[in-house]
Amino acid sequence: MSTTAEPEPYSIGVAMKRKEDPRFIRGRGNYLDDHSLPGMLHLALVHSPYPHARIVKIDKTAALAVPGVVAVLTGEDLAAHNLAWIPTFHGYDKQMVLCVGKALYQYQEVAGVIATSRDAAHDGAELVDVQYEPLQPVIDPFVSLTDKTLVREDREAKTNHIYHWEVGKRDETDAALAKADVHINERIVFQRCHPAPLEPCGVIADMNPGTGRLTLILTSQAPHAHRTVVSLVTGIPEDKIRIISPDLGGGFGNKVPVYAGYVVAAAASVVLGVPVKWVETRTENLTCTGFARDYHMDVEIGATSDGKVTALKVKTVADHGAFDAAADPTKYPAGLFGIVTGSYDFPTAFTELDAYFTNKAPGGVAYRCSFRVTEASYAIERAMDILASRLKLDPSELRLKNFVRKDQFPYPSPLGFVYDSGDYHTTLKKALNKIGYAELRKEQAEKRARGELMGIGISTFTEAVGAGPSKHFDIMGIKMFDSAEIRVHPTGSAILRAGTKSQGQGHETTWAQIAAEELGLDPQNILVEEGDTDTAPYGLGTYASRSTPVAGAAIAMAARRIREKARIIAAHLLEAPVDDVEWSKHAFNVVGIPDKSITMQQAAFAAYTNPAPDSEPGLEATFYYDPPNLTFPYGAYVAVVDVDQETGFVKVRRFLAIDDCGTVINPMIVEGQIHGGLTEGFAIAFMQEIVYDENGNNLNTNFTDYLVPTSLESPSWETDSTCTPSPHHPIGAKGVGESPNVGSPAAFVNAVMDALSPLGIEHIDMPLTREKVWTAIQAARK
Amino acid sequence: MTITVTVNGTKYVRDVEPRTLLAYFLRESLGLTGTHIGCDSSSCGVCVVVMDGERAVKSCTMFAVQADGHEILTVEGLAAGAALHPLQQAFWDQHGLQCGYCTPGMLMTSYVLLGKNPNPSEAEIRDGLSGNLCRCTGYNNIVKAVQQAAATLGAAAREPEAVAS
Amino acid sequence: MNLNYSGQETIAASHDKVWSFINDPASIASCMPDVLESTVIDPHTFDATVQVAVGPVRGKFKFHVKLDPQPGEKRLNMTIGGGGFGSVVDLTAGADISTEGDTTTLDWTGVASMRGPVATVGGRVLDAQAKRVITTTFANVKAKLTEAA
Amino acid sequence: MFPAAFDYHRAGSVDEAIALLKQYGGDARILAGGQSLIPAMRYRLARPAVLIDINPVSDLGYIRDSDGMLVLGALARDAELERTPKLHDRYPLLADVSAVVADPVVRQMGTVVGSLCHNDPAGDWAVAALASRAQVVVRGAAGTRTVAIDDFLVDSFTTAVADGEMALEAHFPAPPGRNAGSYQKIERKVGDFATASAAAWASLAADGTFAEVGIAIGAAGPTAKRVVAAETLLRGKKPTRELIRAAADEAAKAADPSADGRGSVAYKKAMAGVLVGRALDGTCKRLGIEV
Repeated sequence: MSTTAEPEPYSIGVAMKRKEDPRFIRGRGNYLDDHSLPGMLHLALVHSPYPHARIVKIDKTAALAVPGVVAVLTGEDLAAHNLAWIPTFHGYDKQMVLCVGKALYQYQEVAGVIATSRDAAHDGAELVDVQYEPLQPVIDPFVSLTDKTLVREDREAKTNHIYHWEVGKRDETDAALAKADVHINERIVFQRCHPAPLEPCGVIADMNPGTGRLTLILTSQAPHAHRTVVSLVTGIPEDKIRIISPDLGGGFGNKVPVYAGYVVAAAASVVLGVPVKWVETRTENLTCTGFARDYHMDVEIGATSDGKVTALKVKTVADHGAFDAAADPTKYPAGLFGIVTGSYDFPTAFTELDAYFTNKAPGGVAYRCSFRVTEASYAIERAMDILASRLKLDPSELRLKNFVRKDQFPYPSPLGFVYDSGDYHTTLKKALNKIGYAELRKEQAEKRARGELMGIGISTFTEAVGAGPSKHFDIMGIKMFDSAEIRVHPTGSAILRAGTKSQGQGHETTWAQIAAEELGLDPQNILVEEGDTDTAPYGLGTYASRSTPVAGAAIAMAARRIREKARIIAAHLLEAPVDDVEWSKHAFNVVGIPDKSITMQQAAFAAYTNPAPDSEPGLEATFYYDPPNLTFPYGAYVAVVDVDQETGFVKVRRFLAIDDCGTVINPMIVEGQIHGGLTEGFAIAFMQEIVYDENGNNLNTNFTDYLVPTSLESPSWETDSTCTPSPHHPIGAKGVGESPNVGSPAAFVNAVMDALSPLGIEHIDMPLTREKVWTAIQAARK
Repeated sequence: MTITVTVNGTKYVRDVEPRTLLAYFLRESLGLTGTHIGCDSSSCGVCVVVMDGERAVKSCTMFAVQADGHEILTVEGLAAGAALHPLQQAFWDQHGLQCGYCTPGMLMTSYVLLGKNPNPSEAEIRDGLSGNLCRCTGYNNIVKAVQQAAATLGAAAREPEAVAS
Repeated sequence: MNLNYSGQETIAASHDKVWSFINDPASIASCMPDVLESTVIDPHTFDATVQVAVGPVRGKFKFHVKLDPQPGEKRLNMTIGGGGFGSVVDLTAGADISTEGDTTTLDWTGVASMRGPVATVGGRVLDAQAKRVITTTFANVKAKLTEAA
Repeated sequence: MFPAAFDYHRAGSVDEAIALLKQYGGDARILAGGQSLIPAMRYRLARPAVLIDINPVSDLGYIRDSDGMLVLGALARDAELERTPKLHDRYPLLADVSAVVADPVVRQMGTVVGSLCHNDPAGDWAVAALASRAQVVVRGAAGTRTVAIDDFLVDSFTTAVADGEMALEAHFPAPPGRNAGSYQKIERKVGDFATASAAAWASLAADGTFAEVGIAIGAAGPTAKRVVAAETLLRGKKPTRELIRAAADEAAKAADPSADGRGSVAYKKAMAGVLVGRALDGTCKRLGIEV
């Protein structure tokens, strides 16, 4: 990282107020639904009430009779345009746009109604008369694996099994487990939940017959990837497609996949030659768009009697719903689940996973996490606590005993990663001191003596983010690099464009800070632009905490290219040989003559007014960054809870998060990211779940039943940090947006289980609702 | 039917269908898109506006026709030209927003909250904002922002010039 | 979600009288509450449009009713499928018929399963309504047979 | 989601409202706070042909504390009650409720009478009204009648208000003598319907025994439920921990909830007991009694 002593505005690490905020606080944000085009029509979708049913007949008559209804589209109609099915993101499966023949999950899109007003479209949708022949639904993945009922008749393989994936040494692990002094084996379920950003998904599709171009104003976390997908699916040349991702009201992984409404709106616009808008309802968001998790994990750990772990084995059953639409890199069907050995030095490990179809909505998106890292971190952090209780060891002691040591980095994990850097012992010790761990344990002992239930929970997770090295990572064949383009204007301000897309992370500020640091320009005068595929360089978008590790690096590298050229100009202005010109304190000067210097502004002006001989005028650069490795942010979290035995209510009294995400670009923004991720982790631990009943009904179709915490439920957060820069990242940054959501669920659950341990309760699956906790207490007391 | 509504000090006469919800009227008939929509069940509060200066209402749970003859304040009406309202300034200063989608509703709910309770405790703020969801900030900085605004407004109340400067 | 109901009606009428009554679509249709219109399709099935009115929830539900007499004339199964408000309600009812002298007893059970908005948003509303439909239907069966006697 | 079309009529007075109700009968719904009706309309569960908006009626928002009762007009909003501290000492139970209905923004529109008329089995006001022995004044073309709350709450989402009638005001009698009350509620999060709820008030006789007691539970059956057995148990006795526990047990027994996403029957029954116990504890605490 830069070690400049310069004050603001240059230095990385400044808590600069966000450049994007003025428009948001004035209500001048520019979200999808804020757009309106002349002559625009509206699309409303018809959904199947059945989770599994044959479509016998669709009668459009009544719908078409509604004043304002222009057209009704069904799967058959799309088939005529070869759009009935589209490929899923990693290309191993295809998914229906509108039901063809069968409905495969409740609320699946059956038809689309296009009308002159939103109300007319919904009036029409209500009157599309669909005849269903209900079929037996498959809801439980453990029923699905018996293949008694086939979910996907369209596939050649007549099975619900999607794929088997494994990594590590099976025999070695089994042997080690067999001869371990202590051996735990626990079924740990990470429930199905949903990212539910406050802004729903939507699109305005505008096929302009005049230009022959299709413009999609789209709620997209990955506009370029979406442009390529649209081109591949429709055959429209990529130059004829423009995707504009406007301000996004949150994404959290939900705005990565391609949804039926997008395709139907686009098809309708192509056919009708006018713009068509679709904005989903909250019910559509929760029932149709990308869910997350739904992993059922059997976790085995072997250890010596004095608490040294000897082996880890995890066998997972994954519920993927009706289509294999999980947005994971092609070669990683289970994402980065291999991080499941966590922060611990396991001599050997093995993990395998089998994925199955069920009659539920498709998805498996990386909900505020790097692909499947959350499931893995939760599994290992929960299991370590179970091991600790079996060994009668303090969970902090067990962790300190088994952490990968600072001197072991770069650390090759038994499941194939090479951790870049870390100092786990220091970070955990800092957390224990700061929260007053010893005192808390004393207080707990006193409370227990009085029969009160107080718990302390620790989670020391390690993430793998920043996908990623193109030799390993691609989506539909597109390598997961990212890009930046910087143009310095003659007067020394600049425009910076990146292939990422902020959904609230504050790229307009942090990207400017990185460039400002590298170029010695004022970040206030560096305009950051993302999301328009006509102008931004090709990038894979923002999810899986990859923006700072990948695009952030691209920005630094592009800036350094500009600096190299500016150096030549500076040499020309200083009338000195280029080799004698150095960049220090954000300016160029001849080595040994610090007082005579050329600023970047001066160099920029000269680039257009007085270019160096035999050098190209202008001052801009583009850089495509292919990271040499993932980055491995980590943290030590401690939760303190009190349990109300009469009601099962858990009060989170304190929560401390110590994060190490390497170099921090903007501490204010990093802290904000951690606060937000902790509240989502809290929601997952205690509230959020998508439940399907035995008939395949989704029981969480709105914000009354899908429980998003308010300011009253959400605890007040304490945060701090340590800094272990990434050795391979140009500025040493690792990425942070997802750490709190990855690391905190285990801390909460561990705390509750610690509180319940006097009753002999060892594990309860999330979400830890009052009733689940109460029921466990009742059962234990019987 | 025809309604007359004063929004952010401007009187509008418009023809609306009875079923048009106030939020859609503000966004589509008046082009005031700062008021957002995030759910169908009156749960999320991104649509909150202020009615008659004293009541925060979820504009997705009220018909436009009900606003006939009333005064509505939306987020667009908070700032006095270039001068941000102390709440807006505080949300910016304290990093009380990330994606910005819940921000207008948070601001308008806080506006009424501080009107009724000029120096609320953290508990009172958390309670007062519990009809508004935020998915990004974890609420810590929103609470801080409302505290900052309360302090600024309090100072202004003591010496009116304070806020302008 | 599944909702279970059960009840009993003791009717001062012979087994045959009760059996033939409950096997007649027209008769059963006449016993369902708030039926706006009904059409007998064949000796075992009929369609009925029912006016639902529970508090704010008011509208028409279209039901397809199938009578399924079991051999031995001791049990009648009934499936009632239908919906409204973009939702679906499936009711499966069954009645065991036992006779002592000239009183016949109907022991009935019903399971309602709901889908769509009614299940999730209006569950509490439709629970009450389904209970009302099924309870009233059997009560009316008794009433009609008794007044007929 | 978006409501189906309807005809909208504005009532400038109660008489106008009654006239409109007479004209449209069962097709019409009264629009007061609309915080339950409008969401139901957005999901198109409710699709009234006609809405009669009584908000323009200038003098229906009254909250009067007179003749030993609190009188709430049809447009008295939850938040108004919440923000009237002088009532909190005289009606602590109602003050508690006014602070936990739905969420703080919804409460600024929602009305007490509207909540009683909606009669959601998991709603809050019906529970308090039952415990408080409230009455509802119902007006129709035929005239005005006063209905005891026990008769008013007919069945889930169904009240004694007939087609062509509207509820005009609610009467909450002030508990006699030295009294206090408390409302307890378990909800999954702010804004959710109650998983379980309990309302209690009591007035003390000179000898420190319970002279009069009111206890009701919510989300415990088709409508809010008065726990008569618990009331009988407590009346005339000195408050003790054992007595309160016994009353709580009666409540758990009386609860007849249905299972849903909020909880199983077993949990909801148990919580009915726990909350009645806590409501009585709260009442005693406010009475300054150690139990």
